[in-house]
Amino acid sequence: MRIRLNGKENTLAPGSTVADALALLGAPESGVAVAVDGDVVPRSQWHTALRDGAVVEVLTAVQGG
Amino acid sequence: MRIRLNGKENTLAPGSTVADALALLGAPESGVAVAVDGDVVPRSQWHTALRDGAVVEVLTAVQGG
Amino acid sequence: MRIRLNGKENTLAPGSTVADALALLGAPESGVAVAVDGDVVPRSQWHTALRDGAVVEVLTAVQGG
Amino acid sequence: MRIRLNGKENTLAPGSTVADALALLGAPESGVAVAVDGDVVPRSQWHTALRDGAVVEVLTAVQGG
Amino acid sequence: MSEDQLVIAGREFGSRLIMGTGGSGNLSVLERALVASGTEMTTVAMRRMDADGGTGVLELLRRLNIQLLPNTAGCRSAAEAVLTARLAREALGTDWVKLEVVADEDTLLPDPHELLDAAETLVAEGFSVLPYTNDDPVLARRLQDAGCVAVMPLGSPIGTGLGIRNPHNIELIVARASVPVILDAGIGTASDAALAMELGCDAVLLATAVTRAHQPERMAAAMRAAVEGGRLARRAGRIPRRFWAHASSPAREC
Amino acid sequence: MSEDQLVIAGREFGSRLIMGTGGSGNLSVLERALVASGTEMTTVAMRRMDADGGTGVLELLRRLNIQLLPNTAGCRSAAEAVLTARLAREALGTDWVKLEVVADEDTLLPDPHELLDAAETLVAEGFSVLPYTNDDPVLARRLQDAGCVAVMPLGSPIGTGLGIRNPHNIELIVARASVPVILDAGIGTASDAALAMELGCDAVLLATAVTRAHQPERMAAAMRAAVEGGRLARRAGRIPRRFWAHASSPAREC
Amino acid sequence: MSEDQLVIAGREFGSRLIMGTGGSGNLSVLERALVASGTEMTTVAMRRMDADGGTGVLELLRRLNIQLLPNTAGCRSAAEAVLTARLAREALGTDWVKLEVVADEDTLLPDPHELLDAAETLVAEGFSVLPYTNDDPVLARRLQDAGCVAVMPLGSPIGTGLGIRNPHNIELIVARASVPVILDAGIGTASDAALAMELGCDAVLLATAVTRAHQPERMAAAMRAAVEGGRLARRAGRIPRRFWAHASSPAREC
Amino acid sequence: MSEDQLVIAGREFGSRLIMGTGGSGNLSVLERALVASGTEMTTVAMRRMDADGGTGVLELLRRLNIQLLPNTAGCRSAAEAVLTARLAREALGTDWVKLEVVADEDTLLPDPHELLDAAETLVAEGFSVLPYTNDDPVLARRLQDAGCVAVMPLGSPIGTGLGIRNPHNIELIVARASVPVILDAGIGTASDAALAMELGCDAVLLATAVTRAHQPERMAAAMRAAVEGGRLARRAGRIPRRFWAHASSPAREC
Repeated sequence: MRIRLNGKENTLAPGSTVADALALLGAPESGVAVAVDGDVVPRSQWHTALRDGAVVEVLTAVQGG
Repeated sequence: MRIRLNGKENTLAPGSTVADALALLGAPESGVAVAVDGDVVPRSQWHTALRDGAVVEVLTAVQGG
Repeated sequence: MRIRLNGKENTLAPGSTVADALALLGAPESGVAVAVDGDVVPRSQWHTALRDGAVVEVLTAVQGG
Repeated sequence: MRIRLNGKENTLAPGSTVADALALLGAPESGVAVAVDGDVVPRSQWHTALRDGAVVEVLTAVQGG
Repeated sequence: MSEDQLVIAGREFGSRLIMGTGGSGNLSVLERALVASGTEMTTVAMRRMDADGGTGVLELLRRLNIQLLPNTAGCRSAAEAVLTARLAREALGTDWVKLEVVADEDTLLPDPHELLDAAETLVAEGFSVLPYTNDDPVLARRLQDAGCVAVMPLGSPIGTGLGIRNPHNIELIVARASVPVILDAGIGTASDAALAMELGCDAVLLATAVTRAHQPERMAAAMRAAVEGGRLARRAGRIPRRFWAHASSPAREC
Repeated sequence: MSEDQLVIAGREFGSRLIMGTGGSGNLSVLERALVASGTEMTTVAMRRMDADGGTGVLELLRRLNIQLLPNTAGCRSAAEAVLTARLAREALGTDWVKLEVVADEDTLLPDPHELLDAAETLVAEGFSVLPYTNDDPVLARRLQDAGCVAVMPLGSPIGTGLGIRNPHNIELIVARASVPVILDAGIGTASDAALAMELGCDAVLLATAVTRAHQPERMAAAMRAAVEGGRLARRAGRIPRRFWAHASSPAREC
Repeated sequence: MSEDQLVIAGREFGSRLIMGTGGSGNLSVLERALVASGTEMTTVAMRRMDADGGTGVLELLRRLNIQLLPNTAGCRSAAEAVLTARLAREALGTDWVKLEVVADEDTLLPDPHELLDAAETLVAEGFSVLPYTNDDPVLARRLQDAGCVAVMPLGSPIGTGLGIRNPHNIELIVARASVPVILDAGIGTASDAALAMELGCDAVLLATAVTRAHQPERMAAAMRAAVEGGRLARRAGRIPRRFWAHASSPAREC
Repeated sequence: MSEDQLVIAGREFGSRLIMGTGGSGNLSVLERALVASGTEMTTVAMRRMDADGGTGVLELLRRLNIQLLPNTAGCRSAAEAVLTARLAREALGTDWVKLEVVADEDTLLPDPHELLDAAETLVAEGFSVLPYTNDDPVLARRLQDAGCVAVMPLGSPIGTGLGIRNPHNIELIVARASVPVILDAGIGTASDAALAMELGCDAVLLATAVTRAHQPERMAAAMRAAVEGGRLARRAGRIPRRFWAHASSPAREC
């Protein structure tokens, strides 16, 4: 299936989860958060499957004023 | 009947109109406007009767910055 | 004889006067003043002869703040 | 003899010295300076006799900006 | 300066000083001050008619042929301000309004939310809205986008006489304005008014700086001259600021 | 305001703006600016006559009937300034002089010692001395005590356009002045000129703020209006400054 | 000054300087600056994780044991800001947020309506909201009333280094504040930071004034000292301003 | 900051804050303030010894090991100041002197002529002269050329607390100084002291801003921190001022 991950198209195996998307980015254990289709997905829900065409944003902290 | 006219209680003959209330204040022909129960009553409607207990505000222009 | 007139060397006939120096510059009748060797020479004295080597400054008014 | 010491008239024995005047004020050994008739008298000259009518100023340091 | 008219909502004004009527204790003093100011438009407030029949300020302004700009002074909510504007239109036959919605009595500063809300409502009802606003360039822009015919940022709070506390904000407002910018409130003296115009404002609105001055008529003349001077200076293009001196007379040879 | 004449050395002036001639590249532009400024007196510098015969500025000023105020611009010592003043008197038939003795070219600031020295000499010779000075209240007082007919403190260094850098000093000078105080140098724009008058100065002297503006004639009109406005404001008595707001409309009852 | 702790939302801070991490091109330079500043809390922004895996700033801040204050920089609407705050809480495990909702890129000034809207939502969700606001005393009060744990008015727009353009507004905000007032944005140099504290602010937040200075570490130390100095001066009670001089040495008798 | 010593007449100072002893009513309060200020040199005045035997200030300063800088406060002529300096040297065994020659009691401003005259005499007699001067860049240069070991321009008149009225003049003095520039007089609060250092002054001298503050010891600490902060900021190199905003966080992608 296809998702949009941080603005880029990606193909994942059917049934892939939020965690799989994070793995694709090599996201660390901590310091990141995920929004799927505009809603925050808490860490406790990262095992949930993504829908085909999901828009996934993975954010972390960077320098900022 | 009784109305509240510019904050003061007044007694008018039953069936009195906006114009009667204005007369009570000795309001001039021009330069004034009337609100009854919070809505503007255009000059063309001054002949309409007031309900008992109506709140009538008659405003005019004064010095102001 | 030689004089220094507004910073330039000039040769005049012996016995030349302040007025002669002014003529050399084509100075107008009015609006000018003369200093010879650092002292003002009033108009009434313009007929006096210059010494050889005299330093003559002829000034006028120009735009200035 | 009489001297004017820091603005006040004082009587001293004839032949009194600057040091005597200082003693009169109970001036300390250090931190003071003396002017007699408007001139500084260095410590080394405090043994010199005062003239009758001398004006003696004894100054010290005080708080100041 | 017929070539330098101020145009608000399609109406031309020869004078860039708008003097309000507030703060004057005496109509004849007010009349002389208004005349001396050269103002072509002035503010009035809407208040309850007294049984004794009002203040006579309307008669005065009609006689002087000065356009009325009713305000909504004292209103604390959009609803109050909208009703007051409607009453003013009914009473005075003008759809121009100086929109004021203040947040509290201590500062008399506008409530940004209520002000914008009222502006949108009144614009939709066909009013020509001139909002009294703070000096926030964002709010000024929102008001402009809402269809206000001018924006009227303060120099400092009403009646403080502190002049223009933040020239940078006024410059930011002017830099992005598509409607006339009228400096309203805070003017204390003539140089404040001149500065407002030099910063690029199109006009100055003031009242108590004149009406509460020791000599109102003279101060009105002062403000008139200062606004003209500031406007001319803005148009004339000032010299640059320099750190070191720069002579105005030619060098001396001797 | 015929009742508000400026009087210097017994001579009356209707205009409190003194515009100098320095900095203008073009006599016809200068003429229009001088006329627009309304000035009744103007400065000129004394320089060597060229063989080609001068600048024509004298003819212009005679035609405009503007009083001459020769300056000693560029002089670096009392001796130079005194000689220049004497030559000016001889050439122009006036014993009025704007006394300038500058210390260096970078700041064109006056040399206090040489300035006071030259002032004393020229006063003794019967000149009416108008010294260009810094904003030191002590030097201003010394010049006044020396018999100068006015004192002319700077707002900021010549040609910088930085306006009045130290209003407190100008107020101190005004507070103790027994002769007219003329703000000279540093004016950049109209509000600077208005402020000078509000601080209590009796007049403003400027040149390049007008002559080097993009539009000299218009800036001259701006300065004229600003000086009038500032003077009127000073006389009218401004409102006090307040920390909290103060309403200009009556309280709202409903 | 253990007796002069800053308390925000019940948390105590020994340092009244909050230094952000923005604008530094180099983590080791940033580290030295943060240490020199003495800050106990710092801002971070939330951005998309790169495949290469982030910036390392989190590791640095954990090592320095500095509390994180995630911001919502770049958000243009309440919705964006609220989502960003939720993601920050999820990612960083803090419910503190520096709330920014800007209206445009030219001024980076807050949008008053969106800002207040977002503040209300986040407070309702249990966030400790520290809003970056303009210097409007009314908006500051609305944010305080909405339950923000501090208000953070600007001195001047972000990154301008113009200091505190309107001290009067800051004083008005302080006079009516029931939560800490943190001067945020516009600080250019040390005296700006000292002035903020003298006006009554409880703390100063800055970033690029340090990170973009020629020597960030030294400027961080400068800001730390200035904030301490300004705070001490506010508490110590300054001498009154006088028009005339007042001697500091006793009168001389001779 | 051992790498940033202040050097006056070959003597090194670790502190750039010079706190005078004037204005304190109480020696123990003065002692705490002097200690808190970190000053390494302080001013004293010379006055007639009372029969009761002096003020004890000398014992205090010896105990604190603070260098004495006797002043000539109250002197109105070069002659008075020179005699006072000689007496101070005799009494205190130092050839350093803070030279003050004031023109009048209302402003306590220096008399330029008498000041320069006294400076020349005392330099010739081997004194290390630190003159209290006005902010005239020309006089500052003359004093420097006369051999003074520092120049000490005022920010505003003694005891006014008006801060630095004319930063432009201080910048001009600094730009041309070959000896240390010490801002003396007028400081009211910490930000004034920080600004002095940012303008390029080498040190700050103050007395009553601390001694007459409500809490002298705390204000002394404030001034110490502010002087350090201002100095560090000057050396660190501030960010430029901008008209438009400049973001401190990276652009937001989503």
